[in-house]
Amino acid sequence: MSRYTSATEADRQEMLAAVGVETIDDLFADVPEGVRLGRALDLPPGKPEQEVYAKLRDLAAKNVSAEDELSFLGAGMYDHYVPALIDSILQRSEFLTPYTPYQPEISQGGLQVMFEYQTAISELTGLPVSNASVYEGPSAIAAAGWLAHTHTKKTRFLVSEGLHPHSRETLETTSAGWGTTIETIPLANGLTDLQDVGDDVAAVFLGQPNFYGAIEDLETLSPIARATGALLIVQCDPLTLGVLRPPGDFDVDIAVGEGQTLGNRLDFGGPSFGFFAAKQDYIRRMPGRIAGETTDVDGRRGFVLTLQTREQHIRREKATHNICTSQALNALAGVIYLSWLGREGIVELGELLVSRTHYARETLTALDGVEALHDQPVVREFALKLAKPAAEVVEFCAERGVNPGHPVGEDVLLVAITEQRSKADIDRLAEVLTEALA
Amino acid sequence: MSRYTSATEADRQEMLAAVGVETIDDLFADVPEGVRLGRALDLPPGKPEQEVYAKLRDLAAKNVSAEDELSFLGAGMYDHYVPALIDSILQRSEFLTPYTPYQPEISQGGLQVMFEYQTAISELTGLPVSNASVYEGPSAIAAAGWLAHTHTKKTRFLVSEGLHPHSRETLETTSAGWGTTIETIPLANGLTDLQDVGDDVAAVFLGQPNFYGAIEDLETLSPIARATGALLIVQCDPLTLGVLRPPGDFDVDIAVGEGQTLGNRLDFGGPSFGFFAAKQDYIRRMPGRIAGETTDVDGRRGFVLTLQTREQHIRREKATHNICTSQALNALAGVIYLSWLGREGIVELGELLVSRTHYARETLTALDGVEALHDQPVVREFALKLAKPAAEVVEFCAERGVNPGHPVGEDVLLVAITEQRSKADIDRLAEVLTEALA
Amino acid sequence: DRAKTIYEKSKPGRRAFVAPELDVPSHALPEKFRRAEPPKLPEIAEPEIVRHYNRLSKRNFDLDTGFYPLGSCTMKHNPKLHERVAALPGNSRLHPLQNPKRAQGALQLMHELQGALSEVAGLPHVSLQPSAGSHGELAGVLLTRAYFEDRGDQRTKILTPDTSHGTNPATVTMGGYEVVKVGTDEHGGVDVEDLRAKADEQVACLMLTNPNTLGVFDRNIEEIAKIVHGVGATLYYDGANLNAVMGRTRPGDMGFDIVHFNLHKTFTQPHGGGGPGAGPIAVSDRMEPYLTKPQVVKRDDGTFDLDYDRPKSIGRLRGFQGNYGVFVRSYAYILSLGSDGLQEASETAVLNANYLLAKLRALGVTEYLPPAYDRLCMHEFVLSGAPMKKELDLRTLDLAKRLLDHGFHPPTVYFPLLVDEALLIEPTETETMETLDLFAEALANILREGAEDPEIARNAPYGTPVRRLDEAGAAKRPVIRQPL
Amino acid sequence: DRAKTIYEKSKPGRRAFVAPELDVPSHALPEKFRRAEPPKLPEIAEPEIVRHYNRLSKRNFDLDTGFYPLGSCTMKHNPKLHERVAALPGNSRLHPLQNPKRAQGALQLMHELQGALSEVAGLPHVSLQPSAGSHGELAGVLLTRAYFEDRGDQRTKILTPDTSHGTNPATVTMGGYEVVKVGTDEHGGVDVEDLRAKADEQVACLMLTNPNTLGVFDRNIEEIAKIVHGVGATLYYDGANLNAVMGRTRPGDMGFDIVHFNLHKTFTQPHGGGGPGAGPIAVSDRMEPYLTKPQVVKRDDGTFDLDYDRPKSIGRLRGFQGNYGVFVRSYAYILSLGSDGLQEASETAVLNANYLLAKLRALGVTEYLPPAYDRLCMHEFVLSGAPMKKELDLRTLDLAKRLLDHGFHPPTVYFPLLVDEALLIEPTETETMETLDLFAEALANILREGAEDPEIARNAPYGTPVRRLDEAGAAKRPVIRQPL
Repeated sequence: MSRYTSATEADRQEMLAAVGVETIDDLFADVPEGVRLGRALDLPPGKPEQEVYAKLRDLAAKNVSAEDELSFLGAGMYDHYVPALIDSILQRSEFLTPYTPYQPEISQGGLQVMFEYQTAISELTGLPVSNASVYEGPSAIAAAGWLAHTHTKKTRFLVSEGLHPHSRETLETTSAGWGTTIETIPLANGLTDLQDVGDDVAAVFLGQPNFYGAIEDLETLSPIARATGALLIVQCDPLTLGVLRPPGDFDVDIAVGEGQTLGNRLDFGGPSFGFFAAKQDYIRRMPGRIAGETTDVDGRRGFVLTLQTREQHIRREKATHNICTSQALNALAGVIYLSWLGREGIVELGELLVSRTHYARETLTALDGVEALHDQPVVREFALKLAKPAAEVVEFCAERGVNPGHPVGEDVLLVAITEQRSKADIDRLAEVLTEALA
Repeated sequence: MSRYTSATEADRQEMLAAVGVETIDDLFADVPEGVRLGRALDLPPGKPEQEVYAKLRDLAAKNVSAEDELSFLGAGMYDHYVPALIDSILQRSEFLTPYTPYQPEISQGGLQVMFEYQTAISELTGLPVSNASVYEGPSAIAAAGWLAHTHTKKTRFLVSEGLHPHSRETLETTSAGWGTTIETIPLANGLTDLQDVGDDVAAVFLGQPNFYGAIEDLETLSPIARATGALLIVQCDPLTLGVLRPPGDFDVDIAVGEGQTLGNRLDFGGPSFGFFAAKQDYIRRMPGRIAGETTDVDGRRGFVLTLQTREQHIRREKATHNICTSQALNALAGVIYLSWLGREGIVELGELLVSRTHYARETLTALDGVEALHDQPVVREFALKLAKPAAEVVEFCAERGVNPGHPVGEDVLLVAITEQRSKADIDRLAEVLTEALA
Repeated sequence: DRAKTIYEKSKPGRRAFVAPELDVPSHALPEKFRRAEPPKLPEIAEPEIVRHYNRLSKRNFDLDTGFYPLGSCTMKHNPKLHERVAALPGNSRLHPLQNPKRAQGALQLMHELQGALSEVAGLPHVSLQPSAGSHGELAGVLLTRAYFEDRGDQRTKILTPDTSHGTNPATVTMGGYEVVKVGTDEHGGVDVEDLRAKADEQVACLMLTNPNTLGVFDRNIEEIAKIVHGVGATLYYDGANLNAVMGRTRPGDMGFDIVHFNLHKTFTQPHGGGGPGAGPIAVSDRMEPYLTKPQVVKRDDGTFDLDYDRPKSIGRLRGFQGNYGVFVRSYAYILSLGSDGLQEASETAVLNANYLLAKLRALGVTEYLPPAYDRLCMHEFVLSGAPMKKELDLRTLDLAKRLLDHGFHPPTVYFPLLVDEALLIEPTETETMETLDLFAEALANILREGAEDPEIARNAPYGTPVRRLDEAGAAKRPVIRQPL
Repeated sequence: DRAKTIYEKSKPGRRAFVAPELDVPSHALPEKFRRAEPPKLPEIAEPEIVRHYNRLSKRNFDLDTGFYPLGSCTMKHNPKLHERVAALPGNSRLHPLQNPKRAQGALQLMHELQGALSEVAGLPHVSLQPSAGSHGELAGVLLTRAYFEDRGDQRTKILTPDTSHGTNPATVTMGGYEVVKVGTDEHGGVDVEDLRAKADEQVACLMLTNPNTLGVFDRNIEEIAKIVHGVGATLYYDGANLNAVMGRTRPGDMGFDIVHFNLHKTFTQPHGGGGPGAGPIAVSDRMEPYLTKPQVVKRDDGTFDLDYDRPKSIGRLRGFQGNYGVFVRSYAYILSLGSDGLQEASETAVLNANYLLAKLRALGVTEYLPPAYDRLCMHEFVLSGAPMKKELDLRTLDLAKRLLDHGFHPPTVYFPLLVDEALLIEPTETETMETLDLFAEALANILREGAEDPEIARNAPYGTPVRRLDEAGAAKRPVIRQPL
């Protein structure tokens, strides 16, 4: 199945001769007898391209995507419209196929994109420094926790019940060897009920909006969280920051979050990117890649990977983090998306989401058997309490081509509204939910 | 709906001031009052990108494509597999968005592609010269007719009954003002029954394989066609030329045809490309663009549009043809496809088609109510005579997810086999046809 | 390495293609039909095919990289959405002979596109079949022929202005008519007196572009129409310049009987390096019976169909129903822009052209390159390089080649023919003021440089993948394929 | 113009986005939550966004343009089919929280990919969750921790060879362990005696790459495994170099307990300029209970599901189920190549590396750049630029920069750390002999040129979009965002 390799039998013979060996086997002489496989891999034979395509198309057809049903799923990833120019730019091989820009002279495109991206994230979050992205949202929370722990040398994490459960779980998993503990701050009517914070707290973690859609009152929470030197870490959705006051307004130390909403596909959960922005103080403690502006020997503007002494390939066990990739291509989608939306667009889109989401909440909570889990202002998502088991309601609706949202526990349903869900779509959801709850 | 224009209101004012007028209306002062529209165009208001996408996606979903049913449609366009690398290269803006390469210094990519394309067509057809492509297949026949008419100054066209009806009709339409006549050469057991050719015949037109799938005996036909100085024009399918003897083997003057089979999508019939290859004698009579090799002032190899004195922008009413476009992008798909298939692949693919097509014909003609229209060797398509009306049979099968082919007249069905139709698919067709004819 | 062809990168035994399994009994064609030697196609694996064409692509200038003010070509932005919708399998894998019942989406799209084009043209009937502008012209001439033949009226001549695209006279010849040239007046419009003199009962048609290739809107259009219709002839509108007037005036309202559209210009199909395009036509009631077949129609039950029952039709001009993939893109464009947007596009196109001309005046460029007609232009304008040639000993070609070094695609050069050393500039509406400013400054710089040392421009370009090429040699001893 | 940022091309009022209509009553957020000033995102229309990023792209070198022999990065061809299948709406618009019943295709794909990876690794259990190699490493260390904690066995140290990727020790730290370095023997393998000395009951794990970053297969692997298992520790396989051995030997057969795959290396996910990738892990039976959750499983009724019922699991390392888009591409690759193809890929990768090394010897390059270990290599090899530095006063960095002018991406430089002036070269199997020859000749030419005039290379590159950049200055006064 040599379509991707060029070596013909004649090439092989010529190359083996140049190497000075007889057979391919000779090249593997160092592999001890005892660990040689000695048989073919137990995998099917290779297939022609058309058959691989057909197989994967048939598999894809077994999925019910947002193209196939009216979906109100969210809870961390959202079916926002991805403009076509993103595909077109991301598919350019010059962005798609290079490695990390180790040779800046021939990587100015990618490096400038990182710089533009960092600028956008910094501008959106209101925090002065951003890295060039990390894996995704929840692991960004864990990375922020590591920073807080190594910076403060303290060992308690306080995590709001409103933080996305995936973030909470990822922090738990990742911190297993840190000697830290995690405690939950409960919600009251949808909002984090933070009381005083002990001296030994490394960080307080909040979601904004939180998992149940409520907008947290950061103005009140921030001074409490930061009173004893704990870092305030806020997970937020960058797409909401056209209408929501940014973390930087509230003395937040680190803002992280999932970047999928910025022009990235759903892709069943990945790849996307996580963003990581912080106060200036933490610039040399940040994980991941960072691009910086500089000049070349002729004085021309250029960009390089910078502050690399934080990184594992130089600092090894003393690195700020073990991460060595950014999600460069996904971050590129993000910065294209933000340019496409633009300064006015991100506000217009945010306002549309706010209006439709409130309309949806009003419409749905007016139904019998539905009540709001909380009455806080929301941006794009809200939580309902249903009179019937949420899982059953979802199944009932799914049979009718409507995916009403993400069930949480027994009777809670998270409903997400994007600009692709019109009033008519929301009304249709109300109709199906009415039937489901009858 | 200014997403594609940049002029803001401020820009407009600044620009109008620079021009020295007050309003946009002033720029249209030359349009006489009597012919001004004076109202908005009666079209819907512009839509956001997501809505345009949704509308066109919904329309596309109303079509039953070769992705949705098991299709044996052919009769001029064929559902061959288009390898993914073609999409990827064609979507590069450097190929997608330029105009005709008027400035060769910055168009070497496109020009070299034309040169490579011409080489491939010439090699496939066995004829020494090829242009850079024309619109599509049937109009290429008309262009060949025009060449024959202007070259021979004769006025009779003899057209085989086996020429694709679209080509025949296009020749009729196009030649309305030439003072030429068209006569039909009948088929006998599927093959063109050409007897002697009069002195006043400008050209003889054949299809190879012909419309009913039969391979014509060009060895016999060619001397008869050419005996009195008429040009022999053969419409052929380039994809079959890995296994079929090429037109150049038979003293054919002009070979033309539809290029869709070479890596172009079906696209409901277009765009695709027509190819046009001929003997050396006709090089200065060919229609369309031609690329040629040359050198630059530093002696470097380069390519240019050449023999432009044939063309309408220089010769005006004395041009060889009025055509001023090639189908450059579609021809690029063609040459990539041929490189992907390669020297061995085009033979392997052709042999696979021959074997599957004969298997299909044997399998289907064994059914009750089905007989072969002719028993000539075939490559990829064959004609059946059905015991029931073909249109009814098609409808019966379509309801079962099988499109059995293209009905011709009352009871003939043209069945096309591509490499995407496996033995199992052919057996399924036999099953459904059995039911349909029971 | 860079100019090696794909054939020169071939090596026996390499391949990208993996054939599907032979799952039926092997069957060989009779020897007499079998090709003896495989065609010498390249032998090369996928990675090297990709690199080859990728590298070739980098030797092309393109619209997505920079300004492309090729006059009369309307190089406007190609929205990326259009590629997405054209690629939907329901479009891209739809067979053209699919039963219309099972191609309702495609036919509806075509029908709605016909409606929109009809409204833009101000003419009630549309055929989408022609494959390009030249093909649309041919359709128009053949319609005219069919119209007169149907009336038993033998006509022999077609009038074309001396400013016309070369395609017009070439089409006339292919349609079996004699070309009669009409002169241009001092304002750049049709010489009405010349037209009056030549319009007789032998004339079948006048083919006109308005605004014409000088970028000038013919103020006498009503009079022209009257003269042409007065002798019973048809008036044909070459839609190459339609981008100037959408929503402002319509060919039908000006009196035209037949219009062709260049969907790849006005309605932004990417040009693909010289194709594909599409050249639909719109016609008046009297021409309708002769339109090509099949026509896309809406039946009384609301379904869409292909109508072959058109006894007076000129027939078909190509296979199947036309360049559907182009229709999808152009229809997406019309949906995106809508009524206001199309008008705004034309207005901005005209504004941009006038602004660029004003800028060139302000920078003194027009001293050496004066406008051929000193008036407001429409969406494009013509400069004459005659003074530049005389005073700086620089030809328009030199200027164009030097522009390449500035990163711009040059305007159309040496057309229209009746302007000496012509430079035809069409900026389109999708360019920014800043780009127009930079382009104007580049022209000014080249002139400044030329005044000091004309040799620089005469030997330009320098920074391109190749430098000036021997075009005469190429035509004299044509090498149009590679020997394999 | 070229280095302008998108923000510098912004102008108030311009836009690409057209908002959907407000079809519900307008609702405003309470003032206290509302952002006062819109974020200063660019204001720019679609055509200029496209041009901006298109132009930026042209300032990148990429794999589809040329040779990219970055050692330890496996820059093999990225098949174009993979982009097509990843973009299918059933994949790209599938929400990660879709009920598994309605995501059967995706789960089946993941399950089948798990099976294939398991076979390649020779280890029975796979988790697809980790997002990259470094994430896979972390998973491995956390599994090791969970394993020992479950047994009540407190261990504090993890061993890493001094040739290891920097990620290994960094991961150890993040996992809460102390790093203990193990030395390298004279053949480039693990110093077994040093290992034996350091392997005690405090050691939780040895992290190893085999072949290692010197391109050398450790012949003592069986002995190493015995020593590590002898103290009860786990043996971790860093899969960065798995491309050398597919179908020839398997980590599981060598005795490894945990393996991570770099799908973006061995299984050819495009690198995207530094991401995304994916770092699945495969583990032995004893590690299985601790694997991340959810796991993709096949139920008895043949359906696929996400299994959260894993009481001993370390939990989750990220949101949702992993980088599914990467899985689609890698699975397509495995389907295309199959059993033979994967083995052929590894064999050709090793052949290409050895051929290139032989070619460099033949051209005399190794006089100045001798191989760090003089033996057959696996899929990559390390040269030392120490003699070149001494004799020609050229550093490896200079050589690398001069390669840019020859149109090649340089190999990895200054890694592995224990080789002076290291140059780590990995050609991969998808390169042609001709490319390897050209690359070898380029190195030879640079050395020849350097012998005559080392200044040329010391000031290289010349033909790149920018020349050598002030990296020190950038780090000293970091400007990492644009003030707006």
